[in-house]
Amino acid sequence: MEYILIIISAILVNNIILAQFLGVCPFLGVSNKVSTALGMSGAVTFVIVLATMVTYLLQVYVLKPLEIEYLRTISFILVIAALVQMVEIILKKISPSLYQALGIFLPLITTNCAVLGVAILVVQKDYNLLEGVVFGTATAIGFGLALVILAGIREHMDLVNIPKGMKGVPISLIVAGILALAFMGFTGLV
Amino acid sequence: MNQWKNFTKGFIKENPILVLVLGTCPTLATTSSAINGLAMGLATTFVLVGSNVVVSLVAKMIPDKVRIPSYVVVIASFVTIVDLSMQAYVPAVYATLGIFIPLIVVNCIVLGRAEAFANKNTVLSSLIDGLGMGLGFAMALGILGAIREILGSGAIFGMKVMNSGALVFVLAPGAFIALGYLIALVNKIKK
Amino acid sequence: MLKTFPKGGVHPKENKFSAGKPIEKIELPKQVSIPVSQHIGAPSEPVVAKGDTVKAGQLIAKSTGFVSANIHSSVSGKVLKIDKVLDTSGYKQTCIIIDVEGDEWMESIDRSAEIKNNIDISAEEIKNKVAACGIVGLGGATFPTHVKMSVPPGKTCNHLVINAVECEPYLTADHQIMMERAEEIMIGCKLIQKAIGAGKVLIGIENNKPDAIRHMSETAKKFDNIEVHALKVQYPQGGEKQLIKAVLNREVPSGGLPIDVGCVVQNVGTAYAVYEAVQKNKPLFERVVTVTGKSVKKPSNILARIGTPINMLIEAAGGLPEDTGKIVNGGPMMGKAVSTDTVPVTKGTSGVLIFPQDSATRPENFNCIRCGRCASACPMGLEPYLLKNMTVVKMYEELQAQHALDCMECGSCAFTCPAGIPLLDYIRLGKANLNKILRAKKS
Amino acid sequence: MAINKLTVSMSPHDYGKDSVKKIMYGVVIAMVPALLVSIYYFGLDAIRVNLIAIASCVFFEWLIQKLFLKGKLSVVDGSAIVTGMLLAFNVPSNLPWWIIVIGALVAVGIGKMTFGGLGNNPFNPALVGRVFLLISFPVQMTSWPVVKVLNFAMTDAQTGATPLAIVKEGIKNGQSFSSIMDTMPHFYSDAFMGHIGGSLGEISAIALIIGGLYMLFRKIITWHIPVSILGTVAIFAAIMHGVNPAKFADPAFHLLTGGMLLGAIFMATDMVTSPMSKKGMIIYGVSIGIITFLIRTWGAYPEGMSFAILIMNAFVPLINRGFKPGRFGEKIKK
Amino acid sequence: MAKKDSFINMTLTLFIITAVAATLLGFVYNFTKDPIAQVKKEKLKASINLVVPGADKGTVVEKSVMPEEGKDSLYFYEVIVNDVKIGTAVKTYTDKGFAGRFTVMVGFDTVGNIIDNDVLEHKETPGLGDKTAKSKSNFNSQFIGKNPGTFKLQVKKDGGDVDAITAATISSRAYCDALQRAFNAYVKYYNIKTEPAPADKDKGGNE
Amino acid sequence: MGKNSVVEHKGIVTGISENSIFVELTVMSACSACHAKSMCGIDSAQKTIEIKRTDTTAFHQGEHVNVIMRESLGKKALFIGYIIPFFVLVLSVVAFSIAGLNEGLTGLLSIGMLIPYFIVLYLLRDRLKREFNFIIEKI
Amino acid sequence: MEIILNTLISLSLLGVVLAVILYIVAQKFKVVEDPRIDAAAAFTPGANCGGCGYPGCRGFAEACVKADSLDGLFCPAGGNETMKNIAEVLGMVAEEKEPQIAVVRCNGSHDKRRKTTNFDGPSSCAVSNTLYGGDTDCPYGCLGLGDCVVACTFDAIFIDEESGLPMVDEEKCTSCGACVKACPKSIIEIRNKGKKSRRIYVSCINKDKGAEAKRACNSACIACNKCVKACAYDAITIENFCAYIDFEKCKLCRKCVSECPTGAILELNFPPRKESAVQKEAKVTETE
Ligand SMILES: Cc1cc2nc3c(=O)[nH]c(=O)nc-3n(C[C@H](O)[C@H](O)[C@H](O)COP(=O)(O)O)c2cc1C
Ligand SMILES: Cc1cc2nc3c(=O)[nH]c(=O)nc-3n(C[C@H](O)[C@H](O)[C@H](O)COP(=O)(O)O)c2cc1C
Ligand SMILES: Cc1cc2nc3c(=O)[nH]c(=O)nc-3n(C[C@H](O)[C@H](O)[C@H](O)COP(=O)(O)O)c2cc1C
Ligand SMILES: Cc1cc2nc3c(=O)[nH]c(=O)nc-3n(C[C@H](O)[C@H](O)[C@H](O)CO)c2cc1C
Ligand code: SF4
Ligand code: SF4
Ligand code: SF4
Ligand code: SF4
Ligand code: FES
Repeated sequence: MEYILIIISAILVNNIILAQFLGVCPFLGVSNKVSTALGMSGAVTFVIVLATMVTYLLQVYVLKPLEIEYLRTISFILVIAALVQMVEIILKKISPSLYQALGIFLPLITTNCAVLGVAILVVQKDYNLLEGVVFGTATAIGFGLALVILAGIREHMDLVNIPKGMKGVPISLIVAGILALAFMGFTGLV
Repeated sequence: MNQWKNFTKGFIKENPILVLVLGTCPTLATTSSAINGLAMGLATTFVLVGSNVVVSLVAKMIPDKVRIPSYVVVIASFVTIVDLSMQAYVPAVYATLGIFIPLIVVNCIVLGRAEAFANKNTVLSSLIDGLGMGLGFAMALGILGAIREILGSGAIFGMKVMNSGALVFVLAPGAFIALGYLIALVNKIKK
Repeated sequence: MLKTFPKGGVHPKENKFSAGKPIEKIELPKQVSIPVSQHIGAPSEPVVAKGDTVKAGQLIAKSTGFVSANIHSSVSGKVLKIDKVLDTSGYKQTCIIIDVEGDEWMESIDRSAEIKNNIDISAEEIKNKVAACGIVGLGGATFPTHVKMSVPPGKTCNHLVINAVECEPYLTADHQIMMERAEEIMIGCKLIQKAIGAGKVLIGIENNKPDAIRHMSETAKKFDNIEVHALKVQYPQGGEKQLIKAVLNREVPSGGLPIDVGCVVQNVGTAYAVYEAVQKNKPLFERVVTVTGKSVKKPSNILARIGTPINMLIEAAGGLPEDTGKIVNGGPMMGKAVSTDTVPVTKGTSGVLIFPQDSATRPENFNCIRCGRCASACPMGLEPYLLKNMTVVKMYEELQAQHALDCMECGSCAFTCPAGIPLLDYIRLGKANLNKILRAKKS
Repeated sequence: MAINKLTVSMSPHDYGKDSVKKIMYGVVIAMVPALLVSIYYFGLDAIRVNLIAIASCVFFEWLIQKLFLKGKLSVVDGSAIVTGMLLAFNVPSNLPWWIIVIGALVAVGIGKMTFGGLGNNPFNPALVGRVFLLISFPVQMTSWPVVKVLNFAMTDAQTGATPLAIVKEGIKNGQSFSSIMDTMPHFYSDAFMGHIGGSLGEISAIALIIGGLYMLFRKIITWHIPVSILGTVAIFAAIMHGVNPAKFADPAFHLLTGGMLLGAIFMATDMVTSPMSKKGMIIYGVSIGIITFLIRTWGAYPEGMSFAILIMNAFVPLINRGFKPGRFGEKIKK
Repeated sequence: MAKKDSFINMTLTLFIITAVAATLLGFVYNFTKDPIAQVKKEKLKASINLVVPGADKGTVVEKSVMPEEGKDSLYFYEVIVNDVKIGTAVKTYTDKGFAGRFTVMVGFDTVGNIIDNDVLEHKETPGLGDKTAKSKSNFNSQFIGKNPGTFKLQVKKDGGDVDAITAATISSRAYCDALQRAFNAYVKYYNIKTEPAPADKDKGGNE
Repeated sequence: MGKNSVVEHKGIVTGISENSIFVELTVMSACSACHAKSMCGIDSAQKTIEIKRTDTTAFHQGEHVNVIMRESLGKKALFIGYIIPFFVLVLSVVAFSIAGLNEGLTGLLSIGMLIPYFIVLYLLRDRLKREFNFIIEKI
Repeated sequence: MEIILNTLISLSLLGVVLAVILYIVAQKFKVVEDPRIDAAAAFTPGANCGGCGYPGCRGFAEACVKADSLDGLFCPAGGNETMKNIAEVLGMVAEEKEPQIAVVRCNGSHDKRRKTTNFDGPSSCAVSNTLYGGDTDCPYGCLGLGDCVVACTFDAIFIDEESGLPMVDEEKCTSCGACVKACPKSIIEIRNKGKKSRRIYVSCINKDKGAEAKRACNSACIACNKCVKACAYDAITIENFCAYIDFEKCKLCRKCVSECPTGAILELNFPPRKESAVQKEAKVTETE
């Protein structure tokens, strides 16, 4: 039950983008096409979960025992940056063609605040490892959900004549706003 | 030289938020009031100035391939300093900015300025650049915060000017909507 | 329940004013302009020169490729010149202009009224005759009939479907031919059937022509393997894919041809033309044209020589009404508006439709309200609103992915759109540009 | 010979009779029964709210078009009237005028014109306005005047809760559904006629159903969306009520209360913001039903219809993308 | 301009940078450690002092107590001035708020009367639910001096004695719930006898 | 949208070997047009790709070409590269947790579980290579 | 102190580990974005008009950086200025290009070209063009529905109310060529702007014989050959019954202009000469 609450909370009630404001840049930037949005969310899911696990271990087995929790920010960001690059390098080493296909398909996945944000939130919320992983997964799904919805709407808007001044970022933000308005309906579910 | 230009570009021409649309997360999250927005902006400015200066100092000594991690370390150190100092000396502000202070580290402008500017410019220019960019960022945050505060709670910097406001503006949806129209407006003005 | 096609379709007001009007001949024009391109495929090449005298039925332009058709003079007289004339395409096209002198026909043409039923000739011979006589589909697409008759190797054709649907509002030419020439049509059907080796002939007629259904069924009894199917009235049942679906419940694959499901579709008029060509040696140089319209005094079905300017037909139908706003060559759903009333009748002219001023212009248009009616009206299961938008923003690959090329330009979408959006105008443009790109890619 | 200048256009040359205007005014007509009922129960206030809402929607649409958008004026198409009326239908009858005006500005300005006007908006404008108000001015938006038959006094301070809120609070406090219902005798017949608390236009089931049937008859809407929404809610309510009748309201209660019918018949069916294909419509309807039920039973808000419709509006492009009409001749290809 | 990318060079650079950063941070940390702890302590102290005035002059004993309902423990801060217990601040919570958890500090005197109370943390809506905080309205002053044994901690709508905040019944109710939880635990922990609240349902007094 | 959607990128031929063509992509992604790209940090996507092709002579160095990939191929790559490893991670965390291992071990083992997965991928690299090929087209 | 030690050890350790990882990464990822791309991109106008043939301004900047020389690379929107700046950054030379501008080669304004039909359809030249030759008798002439206007990202072209023809705004036009691509009738041409913006061109592309062309439009080129004879520099040729002035050869002597019996030749931005009807007309039809 607890896990279900974590999941509902992370996806619907406290959606990472619409309620927590994390990962807004990729939300605005990589939402032109539904297919890339889907791809992006898939990749982000893996990265977030992996990062969550590693930073969790770092927190529990290094920072805490050594009483240097104040180094959280600096150590997490370093670890995450390295991790992301490592994943890429491993993929490339294993199969250059696979890696190329990904490279063509996906825009660059750089670390963004969603990854670091989730890592920090997991620590702040005192989750255990499993909860952290569930939370990370659900958060990423929430991220993907918002991303894909926006991409769908933007694909539609590409085809119709929206006012010139609103095109691009402004209209995406307005859509996000209305979406956040709608998602407020889930308040109280957890 | 045109240090003045260097300083002012962050305000309108290359405003990190309103024009480049970077660092949206803290922008949206911390602007429920003007004062919060400004506080976040100033915290970021501090980091920006600090990292710009240090990066411009050490840029020559760093091999290319560890450039980014080195910068990250520098930036993260400044962020940690801000984090700790705020906790210690302005706990009330810290409480409202919460998780977004550590996240300054991933704010693209900070690393971006280090990468695009500080590592090839003098200490002074970098300082001015960081200050300008940071203040531009803070200004945008302040404006957005003020707009949301007025519309949302009928107050500005905590002073009541209207009886009440439309609550949404202090909540998440209002953040998106207000920023959306603000950017549209800036686009229009710039043209 | 009457048979029909299941997907999409609309039902415009029928307005068949000229129904039951006997086919009439009109006086010969003083001059005819015969375009050298009256069919799908390569234009023909003139074989006469300025000053030559020609007889009706004489070959004046020769087919220039596999998909192309011969063109014959429709009158006797002297070739005035070969020049560019504005025709029904909206552009100037090469035409052979002949000054009419008398009405002398080629001797080989059998002008007697007697019905000949000699089908003991070989398939090859039928095809040759049809080709020689320049028969093209009279259902609107003007596809050279001999080409259609040549079933490609590896395919078999077991059904000949005769398109007697005449689903276009206003038009009655096919209806009237069926009433007056049923027997000849049947013979024509047998000839085509033989040429393509089909087992059965199926004639589809919409239920708004009960007399024709009765008469054709009666006549068909004299022949074996010809069936008449009554169909529910619904536009565009005359589209060949829809017709096949309606009578045979077979679905021609996307991008495919009727032959892929063992069918060939021919119009009734074409069947009659084949009869005349094979049995009477008469090339295709005249055809039945419905001249009609709300304010036309005397809506008629006229047998007109190819090349006759349409204002002569209009004169014969009581003259151009005062309030004329638009003249359409063909039916209201698929026909093409012409820019002057002097364009010549061609093999593809099934009707001349005159709209009064008040219904000549399109309804007021609004933004698309995404009601989806265009999509439910599209018999091909396409999404016209999407195709239109993609054309506007030039997303051609997407257009292809969305099956834009399946659109048969029936106009059901634009007909039904409450926002009055000229969907088909854009889809046509999109298709044209997409085809251009595809062709460029191929080469 | 002289003929008039001919008009040249592409086929088709014949057009169907329906137009956007006719459709929009048809919706207005369909809303008249509900409007009459609201006047009957809420008095002049009902007229006041409607007039303000419609006038400001039309005005803002005109203004924004004039100031910011090029192109011909589109206010004549009647959609602003529909938006205004539906916005009015979705608020309490005692709402101060300035809140209504703000609602109209948000509905038309943010919800519709920002996207370029009629047909381009991904979200239902009236609902954007309504939810915006609900969240911005929760006090005013949730103080419902008590219904009084033919009461023409404009100032009526007495407010009460909607049945949905009463039941929700009651159940949260541990009362059983049936004991709560005992406090409201004749509830079902009252709700059917409209003698219950609530927003202007949502109270009378019968009037809304009449309007819905009229629109069905005029072919303005199809049955798919309303039926799938109502069906889904009914089924879920029946299951939960069956499992625990004390804690969950019965299906009839769900269908008759709150914006259920208004939403299902008039708002979810807005063609601009709903899927195109029949299959898509059913998915959309079922999802709205589920989300509504979810919010009503477990969420913080007593009413979930508006949120559910807005949320599903967001999915419409994805639904349209996923559920294409069956292409002619496609099955055979592979 | 930059140095060459040799392995040693890179490792060394990063090592130096991190080392310098680490040292610096270490010092900053050391420097701010005490103020931070101080701030935290003061904050707690301030809130305790608010609900049990005089706490700043005495000593505070912290205890954690598991309530009967609810999954997390409450914190009791016994305030002892001059070896006399003058009251106990209870950090309590509720999950019935409009949005998420609601943390409340309430002070009881030795017989269970509420000395004072305030919200510590909440996620309620600004302008509505946040009126439960002292700084935003005087909602919570109605509890001062009341004994939940006799003062029915329910909003009037539900038949209790509490005036709810307009349009924030849920928050008001949640606040009562938090107080009730604190009171129940308090009474049980110290085994205080109180009058049963009139017409209380099941839990009743223990006479 | 449609099932035969493709991803297209423009590029320049930078090298030609016996049976491959190397193309450097000029436009990579959404980011490439973004003026803030350089500010956005770690730009590590590789830009030169190898295209297997038999008739390498049809192209010459410096030529502008289109590199085309079926979108479904991209999705497949995504699955292999990110989605499956994600499931490996999550499932092993769940499994080890249920098995009652302590957290540190669970975490390390789960991350460790990626190693065999990647080894399997490595073993299949030839198949992958055949599968992920692109089409190159002259502009 | 212990904390500082812990900090020192752990963070430095992290730093070293990272250095190793990144070293390996660096080995594999050789490509690092050339910083000059940014510098070059900064000089582009940022209009992403596509006039250079590359996808967007940044694409063009990349192409410039990668190219060995700037030959064949030109940003029409930014013109010589931009190219000079880019060349400076890259240490190359950019060849100067004559400034160019779009000209509309149709002079068939409403008063010169009778409308014969009403086009009833979307306001799009491309659509109209799929239907028929146009609402006048000239099948070559401008349809006036403004596809070129829509295509121009610089608002440099607009339809003149009075004549119904597109007008090019000399100040704004960047000669990017977007309008040329958009026009289904191929009416627009990019020509040298000429000294002091002075240029002379035949504003007609009607390929019909003289009589027919004249019937369709009063100011059509009727291929009378007079201009060819008048031109001392062999700049004018006639092909398909239509004259064309080669702007490379034209010396702006203005002789042909007064020769043309239909006024099909336009001269722009010349000082007024003695009252000549032809020139007056030209002024009316093409100035901003
Ligand atoms: C929308 C549409 C409607 C058509 N309606 C008819 C019709 O009513 N009668 C007809 O004979 N052909 C009609 N056709 C043409 C047929 O599809 C087909 O080309 C014709 O029957 C083939 O016979 P033909 O080659 O003898 O003309 C229609 C085509 C389309 C695309
Ligand atoms: C390129 C091309 C090839 C065709 N080949 C054949 C064919 O081999 N057999 C056949 O029966 N019809 C063939 N057709 C004719 C079509 O099936 C169809 O009858 C014709 O396009 C007119 O159809 P419509 O009037 O419905 O538009 C061909 C058409 C085209 C355009
Ligand atoms: C945006 C929004 C925020 C709300 N926030 C709160 C809140 O913080 N606390 C609360 O008790 N109710 C909140 N509500 C709930 C409503 O005001 C609800 O109607 C109320 O709790 C019950 O009404 P009553 O207090 O008049 O009985 C909120 C409603 C909305 C729309
Ligand atoms: C059946 C139907 C339902 C409609 N429902 C709404 C509605 O709920 N809200 C609204 O603002 N407009 C509604 N409209 C009007 C119009 O479609 C709407 O304003 C558009 O979304 C504006 O682009 C409706 C129109 C129709 C035909
Ligand atoms: S899209 Fe084509 S086939 Fe479909 S209805 Fe429109 S015109 Fe007919
Ligand atoms: S019928 Fe017209 S209004 Fe309806 S979806 Fe199609 S194009 Fe849009
Ligand atoms: S007028 Fe033509 S060439 Fe000139 S800027 Fe506009 S589109 Fe480019
Ligand atoms: S110049 Fe070409 S594109 Fe422009 S209006 Fe004329 S026909 Fe249309
Ligand atoms: S600030 Fe860019 S993703 Fe959060």
